[in-house]
Amino acid sequence: MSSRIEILNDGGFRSDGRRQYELREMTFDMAEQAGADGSASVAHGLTQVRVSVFGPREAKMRSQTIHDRANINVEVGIAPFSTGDRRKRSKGDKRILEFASTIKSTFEPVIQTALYPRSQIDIFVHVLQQDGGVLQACINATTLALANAGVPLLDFVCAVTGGVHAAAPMLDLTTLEENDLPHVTVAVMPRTGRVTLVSMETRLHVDRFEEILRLAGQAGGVIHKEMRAVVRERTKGLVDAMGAGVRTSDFAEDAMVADS
Amino acid sequence: MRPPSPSIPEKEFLFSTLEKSLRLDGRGLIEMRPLELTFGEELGHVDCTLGKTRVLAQVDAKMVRPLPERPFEGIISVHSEISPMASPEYESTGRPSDEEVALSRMLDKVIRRSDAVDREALCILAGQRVWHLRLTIHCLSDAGNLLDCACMAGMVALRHFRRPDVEVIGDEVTVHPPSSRAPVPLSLHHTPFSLTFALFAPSSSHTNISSQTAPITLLDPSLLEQRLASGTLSLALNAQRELCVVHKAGGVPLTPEEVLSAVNIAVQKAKELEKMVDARVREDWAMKKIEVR
Amino acid sequence: MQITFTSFPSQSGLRSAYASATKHATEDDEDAYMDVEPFDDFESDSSRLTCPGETLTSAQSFMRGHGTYVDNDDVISSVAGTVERVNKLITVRALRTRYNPEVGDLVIGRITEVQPRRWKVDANSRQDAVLMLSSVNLPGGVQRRKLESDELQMRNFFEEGDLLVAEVQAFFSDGAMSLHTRSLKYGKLRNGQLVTVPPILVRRLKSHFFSLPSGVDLILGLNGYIWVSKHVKESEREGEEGFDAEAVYSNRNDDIDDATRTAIARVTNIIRILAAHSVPLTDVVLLEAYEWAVEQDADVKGLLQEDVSDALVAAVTSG
Amino acid sequence: MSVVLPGELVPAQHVNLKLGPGLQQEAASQVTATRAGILEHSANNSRWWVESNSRRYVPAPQEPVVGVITGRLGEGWRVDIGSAHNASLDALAFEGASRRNRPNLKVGSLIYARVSLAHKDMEPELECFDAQTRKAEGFGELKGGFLVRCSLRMSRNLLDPNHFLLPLLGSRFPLDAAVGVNGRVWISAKEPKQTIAAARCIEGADPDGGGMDQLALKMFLDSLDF
Repeated sequence: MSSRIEILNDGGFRSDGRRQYELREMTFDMAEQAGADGSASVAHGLTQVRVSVFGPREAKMRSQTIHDRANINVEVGIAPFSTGDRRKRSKGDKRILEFASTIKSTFEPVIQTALYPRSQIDIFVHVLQQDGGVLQACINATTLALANAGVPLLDFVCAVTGGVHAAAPMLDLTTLEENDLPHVTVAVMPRTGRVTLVSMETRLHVDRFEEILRLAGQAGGVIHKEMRAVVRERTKGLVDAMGAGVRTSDFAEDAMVADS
Repeated sequence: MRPPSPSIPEKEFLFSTLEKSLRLDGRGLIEMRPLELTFGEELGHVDCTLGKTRVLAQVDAKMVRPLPERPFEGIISVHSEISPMASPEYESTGRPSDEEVALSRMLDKVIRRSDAVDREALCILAGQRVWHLRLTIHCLSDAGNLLDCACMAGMVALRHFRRPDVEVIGDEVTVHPPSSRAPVPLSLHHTPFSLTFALFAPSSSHTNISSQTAPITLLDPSLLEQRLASGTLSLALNAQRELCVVHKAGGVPLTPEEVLSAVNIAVQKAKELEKMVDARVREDWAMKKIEVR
Repeated sequence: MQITFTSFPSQSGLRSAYASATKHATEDDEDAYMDVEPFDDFESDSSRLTCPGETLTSAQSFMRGHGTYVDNDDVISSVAGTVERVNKLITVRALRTRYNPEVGDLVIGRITEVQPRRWKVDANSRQDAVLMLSSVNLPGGVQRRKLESDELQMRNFFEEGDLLVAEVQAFFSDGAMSLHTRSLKYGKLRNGQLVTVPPILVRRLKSHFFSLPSGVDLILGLNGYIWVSKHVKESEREGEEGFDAEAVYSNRNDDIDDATRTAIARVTNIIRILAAHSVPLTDVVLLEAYEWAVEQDADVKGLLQEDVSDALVAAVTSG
Repeated sequence: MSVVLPGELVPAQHVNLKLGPGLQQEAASQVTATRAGILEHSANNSRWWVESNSRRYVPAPQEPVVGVITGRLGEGWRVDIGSAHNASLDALAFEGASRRNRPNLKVGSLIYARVSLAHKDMEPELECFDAQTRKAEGFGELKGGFLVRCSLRMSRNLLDPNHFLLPLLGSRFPLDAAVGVNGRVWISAKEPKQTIAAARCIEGADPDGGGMDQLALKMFLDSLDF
């Protein structure tokens, strides 16, 4: 059915009016969620994901502790109403388990786990709406939630999806496009420009793959700028609010003592 | 009781040898362990060994009613399970282990999502009768890189398998036993091979993963290499230079060039594997004298 | 080649203050946030902000502290927060993080587990703290010898869910903290309620115990746990000699009259409001806020309304 | 040479009969095999045992083993020696160890130790010195080198002074080795290549692996580059 819709028309527009390299609107929301140590909501177009981070904290199960670093636990929930066909996925669904394990192994080397021996960091991912690029949204939201929780990270991890339509590469696919096109999700660490995650499940020629990989790497940089701006804005907001409260001489003195 | 993680001397020795581009079993960095395929009595039964890693794959087909939403397509199902017999690493607990999830998802992607088998060719009578192929993967022993071995076994089993010939006259389906008409091979679009690279962070500081120098990449990791690696890159591709699966989650970050160079190595390996698998399957078919006429 | 984005109208009106819905960004954009100014004018700008992965300075001339790591001779930030420098040491302080304990800190915690000769205490840190049986005051005074019977009745002193105030005594090799309550100021908490705030809002003060008028006592735990309770008169506190185990480890609240209950609720709400606006909590600020609230004669519940709480914050911060 | 299977009666008789691994006395003078293997006995027929090969180590007192530290256990460590249960190693069971001065072992360290207690109902215990003389006698932490895992038979062979392998390797390059009868051999040579060659030779000569004899192994060793 979807093949009836033109993916990329002669004028160079996609089905939702975007150009080939145009990303959808991104919304990064770092407002606090009561109870969580850090949380973030991310939307790429109509795809929407919320992530809460708890920890580092005492491990719930002692058998899960690792003597020299923190254990990372990722749980993914996909809301039944997130797709067109309302379907409840069980917790043991292999696809969801793989998804969680992908997020876990992506962040394991990025979080400085060695600073927190025997602790646990819980990452709860909730997919609220799906319209393509779910993995990309989950990775970006997890990065922001971890930054929000003050968990030390080596770098941001910024993910984006790329696809190819008849030799024409495009970025940030919707579900409609994902169903029809081979697509790759790439996550980059912007400081070094290296890719930490590459995930592809559809058939694609090696030469096309190369093109997309490079393109997605660049797009990751663009997303990074946006994410960084949001983190900075939030940090600045908190610093300003705290600065406003500092006026009693008594406190200032104490703050100096504490800082030195 | 799970065996403990490798000791410090093992870890340090492995890292020091890798810096010198040596491997403990004498292989080159991008050399695979010898692959051996042993075919069973029946068609579609293969025992695949990669060094000491061993996987048994078996295919059978039966006639079923197609799924209502796909009346013109046959059904393919893949069953895989890592039992504790493969290695003391695996325990039989309720929830599937990470390895098990990774394996069954990889098999699903390599065999089903990549469209390896022509499903429409499995249709006998539209909406009425189709072939249901069942591929069962038994992991007998894990000495490292079980993933590639299992995918290889599964694909070879599908290549080796032949289904009985059928004849459709009107609404009547006649199945010819192998004794009267030679069974027909499955129609495969392509044969993807899974190739896994283990990645090791360069230099002695293994905590610092974002260093500038290139990481050490090696193909077909052994058990020890796999356990000590800081990340893996799994590719599945066919001899026609088409990638079907790329899976790299975390681990050492790579530059796009490093990813592509691994892909290029894999392209070469896939071509060699294709040649070898093709020859072995034909050889076995010839030996079994399947053709009746 | 340009990578651009957005095609839907932004709905930022619906989103919270920190949401961003940027309309357009291209690769050629001036990088407005790329303030990689030389480190020299760093002193002038005392609150430089940074994000994970940002290079701060060269590792050859500076030392890395908390919140940073070194890669290829660069000191790089690993958290989002403010950069601080003490001589050659560079640290980045994250604005939202779990409590980072130091010896001598006053904390409030909740018992999570009773183990042989020790309690596990949740104190909002990266691991549960440990309170050894030998680190608490036991009935019979300081000189009294440990008895095996104490081990058997540990739940008579503290059991799961009990709140307590304690001091950080030392650290174990794995970084877990050990607490002690060997002072009459410390011990089990009764007659009040707990408020939690981000730990960064509680700074080290001369004293973390203080009383507000209208009979409310406050204990500001450095781990962000704050105890608001009924005032206990100086004379009624258990003296050194008359250590009354029954009273110290009692699980029953005293009688609390309605006026005091209201006062406790009011203080609690004030703390919640100030924390939501990231106002650092000190005795001065709290006292001022409390007086303002009483002056306005706002009812306890009404404080939480947005206009009232904004006015409260404005009154307290404008000075 | 006679092969016995589990359940077979063994003609072992002596006034002072001592039964080794794989044999069990059922009735007064009936000895049966519990393991498949080759029945062996001492020259004077007093000691009998079944020579077999397996990979699972069952601890027996006084045997040297190579273990991996898996965790702390009170005043000592928990050690994996490949047996059904982890062994324990006391911090004081080292040469020159005292309450103040204890060896610095980390999780993952390798040790060469002797089984001091092996009882079917108790955790095995290890010691890294001779309990009488309190001297190390070669036991202690193994630093550097590499750990080779082999069958139990192979490790027993390596301990046999008449076996060809270690002298053969020693004639080619200097080599340190610590052989544990639990199927673990620690080797250390100057060059990583030599260590790899030694590891591959042990695997090649293992009756449960390559199964090469002296001649084949010599050729194999010559084909390696070290």
